Amino acid sequence: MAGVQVSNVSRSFGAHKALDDVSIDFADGGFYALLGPSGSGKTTLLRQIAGFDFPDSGRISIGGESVERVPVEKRRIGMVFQNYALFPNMSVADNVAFGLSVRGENKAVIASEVQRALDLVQLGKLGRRRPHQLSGGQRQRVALARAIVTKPRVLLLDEPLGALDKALRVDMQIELKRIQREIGITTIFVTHDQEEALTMSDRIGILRDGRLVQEGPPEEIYDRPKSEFAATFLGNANIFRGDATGNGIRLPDGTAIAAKVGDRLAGGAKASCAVRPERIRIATDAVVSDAADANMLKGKVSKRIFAGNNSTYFVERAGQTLKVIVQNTGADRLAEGQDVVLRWSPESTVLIAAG
Amino acid sequence: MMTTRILEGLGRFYIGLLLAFLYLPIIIMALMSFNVSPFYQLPFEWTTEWYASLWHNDQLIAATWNSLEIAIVTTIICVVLGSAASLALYRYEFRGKKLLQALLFPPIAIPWLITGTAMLIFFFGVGIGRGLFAILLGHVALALPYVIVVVSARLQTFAPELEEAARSLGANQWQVTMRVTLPWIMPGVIAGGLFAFAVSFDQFVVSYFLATPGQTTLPVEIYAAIRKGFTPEINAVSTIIIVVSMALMLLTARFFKFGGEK
Amino acid sequence: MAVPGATASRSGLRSALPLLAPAYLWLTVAIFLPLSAMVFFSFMTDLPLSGKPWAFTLGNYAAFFSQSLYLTLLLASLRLGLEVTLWCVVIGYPAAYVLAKVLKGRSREAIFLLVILPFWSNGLVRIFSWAMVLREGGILDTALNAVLPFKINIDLMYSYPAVIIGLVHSYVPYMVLTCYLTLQAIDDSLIEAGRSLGASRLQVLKRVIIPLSLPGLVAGAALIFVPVVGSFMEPRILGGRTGTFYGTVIEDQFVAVFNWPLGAALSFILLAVVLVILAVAAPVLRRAA
Amino acid sequence: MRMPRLTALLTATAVLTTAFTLAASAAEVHVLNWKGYGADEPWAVQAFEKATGNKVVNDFFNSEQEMLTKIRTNPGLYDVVMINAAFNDQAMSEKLIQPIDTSKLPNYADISKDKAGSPMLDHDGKVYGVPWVWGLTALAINEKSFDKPPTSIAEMWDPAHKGRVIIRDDAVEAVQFGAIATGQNINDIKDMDAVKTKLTSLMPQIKTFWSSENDWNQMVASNQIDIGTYWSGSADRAKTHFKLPVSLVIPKEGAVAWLDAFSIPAGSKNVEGAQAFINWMIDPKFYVEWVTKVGAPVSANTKAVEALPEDAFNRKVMGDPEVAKRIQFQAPITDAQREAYLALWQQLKVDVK
Repeated sequence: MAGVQVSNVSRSFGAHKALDDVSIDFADGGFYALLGPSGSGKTTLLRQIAGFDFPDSGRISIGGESVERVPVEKRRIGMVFQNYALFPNMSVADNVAFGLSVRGENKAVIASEVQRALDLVQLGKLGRRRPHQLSGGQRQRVALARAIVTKPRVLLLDEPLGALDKALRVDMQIELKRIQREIGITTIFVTHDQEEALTMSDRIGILRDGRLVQEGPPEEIYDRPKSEFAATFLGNANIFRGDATGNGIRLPDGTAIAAKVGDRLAGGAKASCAVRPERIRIATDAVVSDAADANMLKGKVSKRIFAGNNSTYFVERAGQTLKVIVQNTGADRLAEGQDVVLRWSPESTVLIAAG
Repeated sequence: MMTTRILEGLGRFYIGLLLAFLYLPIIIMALMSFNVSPFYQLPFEWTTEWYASLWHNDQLIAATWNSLEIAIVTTIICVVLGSAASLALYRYEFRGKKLLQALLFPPIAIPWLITGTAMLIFFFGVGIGRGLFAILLGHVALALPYVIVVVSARLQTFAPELEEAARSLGANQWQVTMRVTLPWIMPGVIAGGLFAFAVSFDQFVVSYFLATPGQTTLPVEIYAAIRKGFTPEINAVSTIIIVVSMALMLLTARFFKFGGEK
Repeated sequence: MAVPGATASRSGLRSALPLLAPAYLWLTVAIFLPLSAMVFFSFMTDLPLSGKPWAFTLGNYAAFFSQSLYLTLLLASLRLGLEVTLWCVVIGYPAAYVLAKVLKGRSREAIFLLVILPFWSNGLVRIFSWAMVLREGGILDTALNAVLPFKINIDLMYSYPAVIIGLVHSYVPYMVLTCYLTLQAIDDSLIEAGRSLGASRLQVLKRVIIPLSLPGLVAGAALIFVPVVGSFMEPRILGGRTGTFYGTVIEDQFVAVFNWPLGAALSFILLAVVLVILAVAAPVLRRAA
Repeated sequence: MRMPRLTALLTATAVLTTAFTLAASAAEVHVLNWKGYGADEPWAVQAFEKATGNKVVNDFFNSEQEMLTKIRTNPGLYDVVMINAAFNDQAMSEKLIQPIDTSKLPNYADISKDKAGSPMLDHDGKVYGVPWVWGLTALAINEKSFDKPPTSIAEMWDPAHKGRVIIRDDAVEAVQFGAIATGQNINDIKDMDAVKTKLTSLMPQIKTFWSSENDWNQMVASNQIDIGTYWSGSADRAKTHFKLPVSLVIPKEGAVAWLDAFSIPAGSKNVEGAQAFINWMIDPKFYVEWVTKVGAPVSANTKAVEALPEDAFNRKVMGDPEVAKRIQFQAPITDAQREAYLALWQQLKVDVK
């Protein structure tokens, strides 16, 4: 086991900067998600760590050992591929045995290690099958067993659950997390699914256009996004843009919005505020029910989407559509076209400098 | 990534060598068609005399036309018979179908020397004799399996629901075939036709055993010329064939992806 | 294969017959009957056509087994087939690998087309062009002596190597084509998976890529081996005094000596050998399909 | 498929069908001969066509065996075939050729009597072959490789010429050549083992086998051979017409002589044309032109030879009684002999491997 340090790594393909000065520290035994839209560089970063590709500049170390020029087969990593990449010409057991066998381990050791790995992923009885005789979830487990049987220093997962349907995906998320805890391996996994990243990882790194936008525990990124992009990419957010007033902003129509205590920006600069939809309360009158909800706007409901346990209201206000999510408490629902008042607390408002 | 780049460079270099190996003799043959010496002696002296005399070589010209005509007729017959057979093999289930499919392989797999001599014996024995008609019989038989295989492969990508949908809209079997199925398999049919043309136009061995003097094809005529004393006229005609066939290939490759798909 | 309308098997044949009959009738007349006729003729003393009396005999087969000549030539042809196939593998497989796995994008398509293109030129013409390159005082000789400071004699024409070179040149595109198709179908992530599990490039090649592309290799080998064993035109043009092979002897029986029954027997023996070889290759090929 | 293309294809099909039916038209003379051997000279063909209105269609063979197979398998196709007199008997007994009415050939009277009366060509008082030319299978040398011409056949076995010797790919000729080299009568070989041993030791010397004049000439042109068996007429042609450094050597051990004659195949559809063509071929005018323009063997027509200049090779050397003593004319060989020769020859070729 070992941690992974990526320092100032850049990589270009022709004129395209796939990675631009990325630094990130993956602590030993942690579960990291690399999140970003396609083309953000997350897969490129994973491949740099794996060793399929070398950085133009910067350093990568695994367990304190500098590896940026070490070819993949010498890095002692385990990797699970998006389409599993099981060798179709080998049985399940031979697939899992491959890594040990190319290292020249003796046969008895290989057999017992392979059985242990297959037991761990609960496929102990399917060793003789061929990959094409397995279901998607089973293949996923074989790929995982194959990746960990060599006792790699770090486990890399490239959108490992992307090919599974939703129910199976949730099962596999739990399973993956269980196995990772059991062997305590540093795990880095690439995904474009924010929910998956939030539920599974200890820390998340968000990438965009080859740059690391923000990195930290899921809660911190969700609650305190440092950019409009981080705010909107991880979860939903209403963004207000205006001029900074110190601890808040002033919208073009003069409305002031107060931000969380401690968020400060010099007055006059362009800035924006992000508010999560579930933090906003919606009402038909202007009665102040809670002094803490100091931020208030008026608008008109343009649409309502009912989703069982909650409803999403789309509220038109000064040319902007705001989203509000309301838990289903059994109270009266608002009709489309109704004038409403939105209120929320400055504590729920994150002040973001214009990027 | 150093090793990858080195390997890639080596790979390109290797492909370059292979291309040199493949094209060197062809280029030299073409060059020699412009050389004066009838014994291919160097130094090189430019002439177009061999191309000029080609014009007056009635035998070679007649053989070229024979080759073209046989290739065209072979293509037409193969495309029609082959598409019909492929459709039948696709549409219907019956006993012995596996056998019929297996029977397509002997013409492809058996060396032409054997098929050619067998045809010679049989055609001679039953009175069909030799000559252009026998050559046509042989060429169609050699090319037909290719067409069936290629068209069948295309049919595999065809969704039978399309035929059912057309039937539900009131089309009869014939209309379904002509307006739904055929347009879909057209790329396969064209690819199969190209194959048939190439098999026939290039066919030497079978033609060689079935040709008679005066009823020969170009490859047979070229072989005779090579064995009985050739002149750079053969280079000239070979150069023309190579240039034309390669140009045709490039053209078709532009229009259809290789293999006839898409 | 889907069966629209789920027709009963009998009526299926009845509907299929009009579509199938012309093609299979043609194949019967031009392939299957001739092959049977060949077997029949191989048991005759003389052609019934030449007016001479004829009878059934095993003599033509006896000739094969009693004279070491034919067996020697058959073995020589099999060896030629083997050597040409091996060279095609050695030369063609790496090329297919580079095309499928190293080169990317448009350049790959263009180069692939270039490799396959000679294939569409006449085989006879290609063999003929080698005669011009190989002989002493020919292009290779002249070119090398012009470049090199010392005098060397490159005279490969009319030799066994010349036959090999000509045949490899003619058939190597088959190998590139079949191997390219199977290699291209191998997902790159399989190679990466192998590497990530600690296998070197060579180990991945040996344990993943070659096993997966085996059907292409075998198909290419069969496509090359079978016609080479029966080749006669190439050894005749390039082989000189070493150009006598099983195929040339069969050609002689039909074209020069006019001993068709013996020719038929020799052809049939070759056919049997080829069928045995194809039967051995069949399981691997079926796995590919 | 768009309409115009379809129409074009259909038209092509129709054109082809008519092409099949229009096979041979009238007044064609189909001639089967060696390539580059007089009968296909463009000037001769043109003159003949102009004079008689017949159109000449040439086809060629690579060996006497192939020539026989061609007439066997194409009955009715050929009108004139050039047959080495030694093979005439076989062609006649297989009923491949028909008797010739020599009264229709005005030039026949000038054929030298020993040739015209040859038992090889006449059977039961009928003429099956019209003697045309005769010549030798002797040695020819690449002048660049010799300071002075060799005199003995043993030169072929000289290690100095290893890999630079050429002989014809023909069983009968090879065996008869072996007979001369071992001092035997070519038509009555007593010691076949000696011939086999002699030829076996020759094989490593050999560069390749030739089957057409062009093979020989190319090998000399590219300086790949020193010496080999060659036909006298061809050597003459190589020197006169192609300006190659070739000269003929009649070794002291002797040489094989052959007589080439024209015959008319049994099923000929244009016997008259065939007669006219044969007469044209044995005419002195054609012969002289052939010798001067191209080079040729010795005519069987005495008047034709007399029409040559005094010092012409075909008159001076070939007519030399000294030479006449050394040469042996090929006689017909039996099927058994032919098969024995063929087996020996094939074995020799296989043993090279």
